Amino acid sequence: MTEDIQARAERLRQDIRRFCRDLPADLRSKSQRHQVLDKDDYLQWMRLLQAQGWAVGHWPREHGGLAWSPLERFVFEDELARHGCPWVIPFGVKYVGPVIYAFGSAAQQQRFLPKIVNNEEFWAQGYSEPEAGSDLAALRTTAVRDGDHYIVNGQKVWTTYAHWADWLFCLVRTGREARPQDSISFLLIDMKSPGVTVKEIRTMDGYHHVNEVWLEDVRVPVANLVGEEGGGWTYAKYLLKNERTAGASIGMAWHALHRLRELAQEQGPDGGRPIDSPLLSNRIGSLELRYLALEKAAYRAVGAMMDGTENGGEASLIKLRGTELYQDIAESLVDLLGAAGIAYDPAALHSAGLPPLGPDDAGGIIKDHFYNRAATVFGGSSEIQRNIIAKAVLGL
Amino acid sequence: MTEDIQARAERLRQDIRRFCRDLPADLRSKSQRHQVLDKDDYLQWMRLLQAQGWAVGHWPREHGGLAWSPLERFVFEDELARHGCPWVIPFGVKYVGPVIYAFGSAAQQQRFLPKIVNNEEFWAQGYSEPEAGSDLAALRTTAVRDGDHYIVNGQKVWTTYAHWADWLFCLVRTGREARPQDSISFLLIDMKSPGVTVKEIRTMDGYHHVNEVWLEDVRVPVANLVGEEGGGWTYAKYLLKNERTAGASIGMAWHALHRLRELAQEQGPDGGRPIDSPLLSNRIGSLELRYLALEKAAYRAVGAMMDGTENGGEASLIKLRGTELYQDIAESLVDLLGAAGIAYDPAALHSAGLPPLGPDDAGGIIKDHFYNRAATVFGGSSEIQRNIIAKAVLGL
Amino acid sequence: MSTDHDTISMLRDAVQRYTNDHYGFLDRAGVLGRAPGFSPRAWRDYADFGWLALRLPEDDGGIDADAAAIGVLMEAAGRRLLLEPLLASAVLGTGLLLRTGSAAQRQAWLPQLADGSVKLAFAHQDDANAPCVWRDGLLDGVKTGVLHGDVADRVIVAARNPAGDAVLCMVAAGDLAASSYRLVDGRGAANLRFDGARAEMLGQPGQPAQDAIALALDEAAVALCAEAYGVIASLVAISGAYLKMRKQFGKPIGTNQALQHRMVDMYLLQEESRALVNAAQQVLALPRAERERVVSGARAYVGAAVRRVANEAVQMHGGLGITEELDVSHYFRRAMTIDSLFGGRDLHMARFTAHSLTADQPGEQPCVPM
Amino acid sequence: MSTDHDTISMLRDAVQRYTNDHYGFLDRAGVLGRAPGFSPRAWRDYADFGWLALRLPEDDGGIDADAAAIGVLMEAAGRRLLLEPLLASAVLGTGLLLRTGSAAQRQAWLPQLADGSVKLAFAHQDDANAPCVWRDGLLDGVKTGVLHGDVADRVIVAARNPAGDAVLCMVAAGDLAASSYRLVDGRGAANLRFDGARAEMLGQPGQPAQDAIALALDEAAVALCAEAYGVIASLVAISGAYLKMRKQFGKPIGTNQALQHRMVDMYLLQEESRALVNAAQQVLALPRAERERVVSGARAYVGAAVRRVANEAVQMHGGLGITEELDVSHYFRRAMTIDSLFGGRDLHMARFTAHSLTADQPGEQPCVPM
Repeated sequence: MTEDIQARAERLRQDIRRFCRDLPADLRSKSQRHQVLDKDDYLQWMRLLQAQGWAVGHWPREHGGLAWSPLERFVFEDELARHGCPWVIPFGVKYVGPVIYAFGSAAQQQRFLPKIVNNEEFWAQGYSEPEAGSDLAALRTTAVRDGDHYIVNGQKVWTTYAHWADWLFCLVRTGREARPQDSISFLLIDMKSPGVTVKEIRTMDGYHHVNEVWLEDVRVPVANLVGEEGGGWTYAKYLLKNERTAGASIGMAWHALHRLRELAQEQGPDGGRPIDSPLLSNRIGSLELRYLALEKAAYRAVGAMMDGTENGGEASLIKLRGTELYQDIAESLVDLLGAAGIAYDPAALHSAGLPPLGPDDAGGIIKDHFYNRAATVFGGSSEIQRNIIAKAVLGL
Repeated sequence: MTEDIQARAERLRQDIRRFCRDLPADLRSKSQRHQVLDKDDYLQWMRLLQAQGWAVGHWPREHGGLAWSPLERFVFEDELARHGCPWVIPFGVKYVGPVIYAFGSAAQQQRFLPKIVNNEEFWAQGYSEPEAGSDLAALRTTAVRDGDHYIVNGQKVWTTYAHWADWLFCLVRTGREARPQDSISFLLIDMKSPGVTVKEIRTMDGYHHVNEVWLEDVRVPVANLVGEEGGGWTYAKYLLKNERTAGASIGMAWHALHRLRELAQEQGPDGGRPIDSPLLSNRIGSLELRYLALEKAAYRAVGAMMDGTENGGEASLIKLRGTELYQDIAESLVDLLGAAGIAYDPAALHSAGLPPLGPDDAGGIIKDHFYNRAATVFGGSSEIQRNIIAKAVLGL
Repeated sequence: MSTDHDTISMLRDAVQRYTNDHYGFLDRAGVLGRAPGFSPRAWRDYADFGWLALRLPEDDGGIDADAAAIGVLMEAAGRRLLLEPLLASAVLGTGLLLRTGSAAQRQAWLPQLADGSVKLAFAHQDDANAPCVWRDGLLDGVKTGVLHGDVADRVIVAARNPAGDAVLCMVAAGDLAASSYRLVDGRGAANLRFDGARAEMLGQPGQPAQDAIALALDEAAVALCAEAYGVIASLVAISGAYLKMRKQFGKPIGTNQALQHRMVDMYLLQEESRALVNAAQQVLALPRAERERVVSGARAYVGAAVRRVANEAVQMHGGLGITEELDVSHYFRRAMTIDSLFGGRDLHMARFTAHSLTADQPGEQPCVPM
Repeated sequence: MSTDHDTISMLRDAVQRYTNDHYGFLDRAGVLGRAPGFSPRAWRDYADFGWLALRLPEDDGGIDADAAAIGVLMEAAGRRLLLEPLLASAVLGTGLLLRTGSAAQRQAWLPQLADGSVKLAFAHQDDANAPCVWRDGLLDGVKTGVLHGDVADRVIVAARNPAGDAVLCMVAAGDLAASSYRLVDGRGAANLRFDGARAEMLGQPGQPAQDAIALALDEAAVALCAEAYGVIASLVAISGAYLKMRKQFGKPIGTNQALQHRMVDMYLLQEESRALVNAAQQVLALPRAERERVVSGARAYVGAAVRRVANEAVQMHGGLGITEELDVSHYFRRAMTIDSLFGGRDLHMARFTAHSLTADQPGEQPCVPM
């Protein structure tokens, strides 16, 4: 890794810090308290990033990006998350955009990329199905050719923010090849098409993040097929590779650890501070040490990606350690809240009201604790990540 | 469980306590310091137990036992181990004896049982082979009929105290049935037979506990076949069932925990006591809590055995938790010894000399830490125990 | 006095039958989150079956139930995630009234507790800025996090008199200001404010009240252990069934050895928890030091176990595990409240650690601990 | 000044080639447990290759090696379980002499350190009953657990002068009484008694000596981390190969998913350890507080990791794992000494915990930490 690349990444980090200091007050307050953000909040947020050019900073310049190195991309995600910023919704800028500029037709690139760059269209991801979670190759949604259209039938599940989406990128089965992977294709589906139904799945934090998407005789123009019929598996793998750096999980862990220590240092009504308990102090220290190990390993992994010395396990390592650490920090935060850690008012999180007990962000902390149990499942479960390392790296 | 049985078990425990107070000084001192015992020490120990009738207390009265309930048997093993007593060598009294009185011929019972009861013959167990560890059914040692004899060829491994043994009970293959289990037979082999070679395996504590036993054209009288040809698998399973209660692992854990707390309460040269460190205190407390959970669960398991409400997982539960807890206590003890926990003099353990650093039992503590790493392997590894519960209890 | 085996067995059958038939996950979903946050019909049924009177002496229509009998009810509360104020009213409130109430107070309230027409709650957690002080029959101060304080008809409050002695007193719901909310598991709770509220004293101030409070909190801990065991047993059963049913890569996910071994670890925690629950139930009548060691040990171990089992169960169910629609997420949330209510796990671990199990010589240890 | 990449790369190749060819497990077995407890031939070879002079300035025939270069040697010590006094003499002793010795002392000893004719040890652990006191060139007291104190030609001793200031001094082996023994990993150690032993002072008493000692102990911690990483990397490789080779129930045991996932956890620890070793090597020149946080963090994490990996490796090898004949048990014992020498894990964990990682606002954190 050259010093030049490092210097650029450092400059980016400084820029992000300034940017975070200057966030609009309402967005800042909501995200600091882990309130629930609605679609307008997210659109505002994505437009702020876009104004800096950052939302697609990792894209090539010819498509409007800044041609970031993996290191800059990592720093970008890490630093935003450290400040407790909202999620950088990835479906357009991180997932489907790169697939379109890498494999889409010129017409598709012209039609879709500018609206992703400018946040004019909201995307969702149609991958998982009820019977095809970790084994995507088992997916059953079919797309049958009928003249200039495909007729799509099937059901997707865990579709984040499908209820806000204008478009769905979707893996479908277009044939019956011997290897199930070989008959998967990558389709772009207009969510306003007749036959598309979005059904809410409420999660245990009491909110509506994810959905079922039912596709019943949905007519999709053949022009919305990305690349070749049967090429979907290749594009999906490209997408996953592109998803890799996952700096956000590290930044999120830092943010939560910071809050944990802050809360532990607050004086209680009896004058004592929780941190003065050697056991709690050791618990926090142990989490901080896991953080340190993760951070150092993650930068090594990014370095390997840039040097081309990857062994294929880097992304899994970061995801495993990052998500498991974050969950443990979240559990510690809830425990530290004591009675306030089991008092929950979802409505207050929507209306920016106060939680029934504890500090202003108590409700947000509990919400994150709930929803982030999914972090070790979504995007390839911890079990799958371990299988990947066992096979790809250890040859077992 | 009736109150009568409980009362008998309580009386037995009191008797054992008196017995332990009155142990001969040399044996007491050696075992308190976890010195290495040689064959004469063990013979002396087994004879002391025999004088009480306890070594075969679990045998039926007609063969010289006391017809103990599972509870008494458990209490016997637990209480001896609590006092740090030597190992009750199980190969004769616990393993082969019951097989002989349950399945052996009258002649075999007359020939072998009295010498087991009176500790006149030392037994070893020929089960494991280099290619048949946890999967005994894969064993390769063959016994081919030749007139009134079997000709035995093969190799056994991990044979504890084979170098002291007069007799070996041995699983051998006597045919080629479709199910490999169906051609296994149970043979009694005189260790003085030509063709029997014992080869030492030194373990990482620096001692000689276990051996390889090579069997080359060993002639074994057919009269030494226990039960039927091909019945060995049944007898082996009976033996394992008979081996079940495993109270010793719980008593050993108690003994080590007691020593751990004692050491932690000793004043150091700077006047401080290790136990005053909240982290160490919590570490010990956590081990004590695991002990409490194990003890309560073990008594429930013994109760289930006596009520006939076993689910088949009880023995595995006790072995898993007991051995893993003991290993963690042993590691804590070594850690607590600090610099003395890595200073090791195996010769001193033989000669009853002092360890190079630390308290008198420092060397013994380190030795036990080493050798007890085998506790989660020998007698069915922890992995096998978890497989058993997964299958027998959880139906997975 | 211990409840006999047959009584417990019959109670267990009855509780299981009723909750299986009338407290399925969908029945419960219909109750959850709507006022009053529990099922008044189930509450009446519990009263009709005599479950709210379990602790009462036989003369008052009860069976003088011991902790094991109460545990049957609490285990069912964990297995089926019952929302009714069993712990707050039938266990804690009733127990405090029985142990500290005057004859007149017992006569006044026991029948109404037995028939379910009065529900109690126990307020023990002071707001540090407004500790509760009882003076001449009037109570001032604030209590936080009162389980079922939102629906209790009367609240038993741990307070101090002007001399600083501990007192127990009882306040009618109409005489206090309640700020109600839901716990993460959907049950109701409230912060309570007393502004010169009429409060009748229960029992004697000073050490007697302190002892009664300590015992009540230990009873709560033991009851929570039984409830936790119910949650664990349900999650082990549900997860085991899911591993057999759910297929991935062409075979049930339960054929994956890594998941099998983790299921085994959950099962081991279940078995240990059950044994510890039984042990803790048997020490409630012992002197405080002996009682606390086993109760706090059980509470610390079982509290950690139920959290761990809940984490694993959610993980094994994949995306489904975090949905509101599936029971697993509700058990997860119940595990959080169990591990936190009436004094969290750290407190009990510290109390257990302070009592050494192994300080004595072997010869001084109790004999067969069954 | 940091050693350049090519130099480190060449050193790594040379060390790997030599230890592969001349320090196999059987070669080592021939040395182990016999006097002098290490291989004098290997020691001469190290000297010939210049490895004992790595830390020396270029003018003295060295390469002024930084911690990363030293780490190459220490990692090999872990990978091949080298028995020679590399850490005691070539790293610690040489470092202390370089940093605190007078020109005359350096001139006297550096050539003999470089050619291997003098081996040093560092005695820092007082016997509390007989602390070491230096007075007018003579030393009294006892030091315990001195790594390679059995074979050192000279021992550098941390002592106090009569004013109570820290001092560093050097004693010849002939002027002290050594009681030698083996550590669990087979390396030699000794308790040392000084009875008015002639002892020449190194450097300045007081804060300078204290700083030199603290830095030396941090250097030892970092060197041990590199050694631990070598042990971990070897055990991961050995265990992975065994899982592929060993068959049970008709298939390699490495096809069992539970073992696969445990191997993955070992691998994760390996990767994190490597990253922490690198990080710790880069902070040795920083001010003490910053240095200690990362060094102690790395030492605590890697110490726990090497113990855990060793436990798992032994378990995965079944009965073989605890035999003297198999290398795995030797790695297990080395893991114990690594985790204990020069201040155990608890000490470092406490030191790390005392330095918060997250107390600052994000904007005050260092930037890209590479």
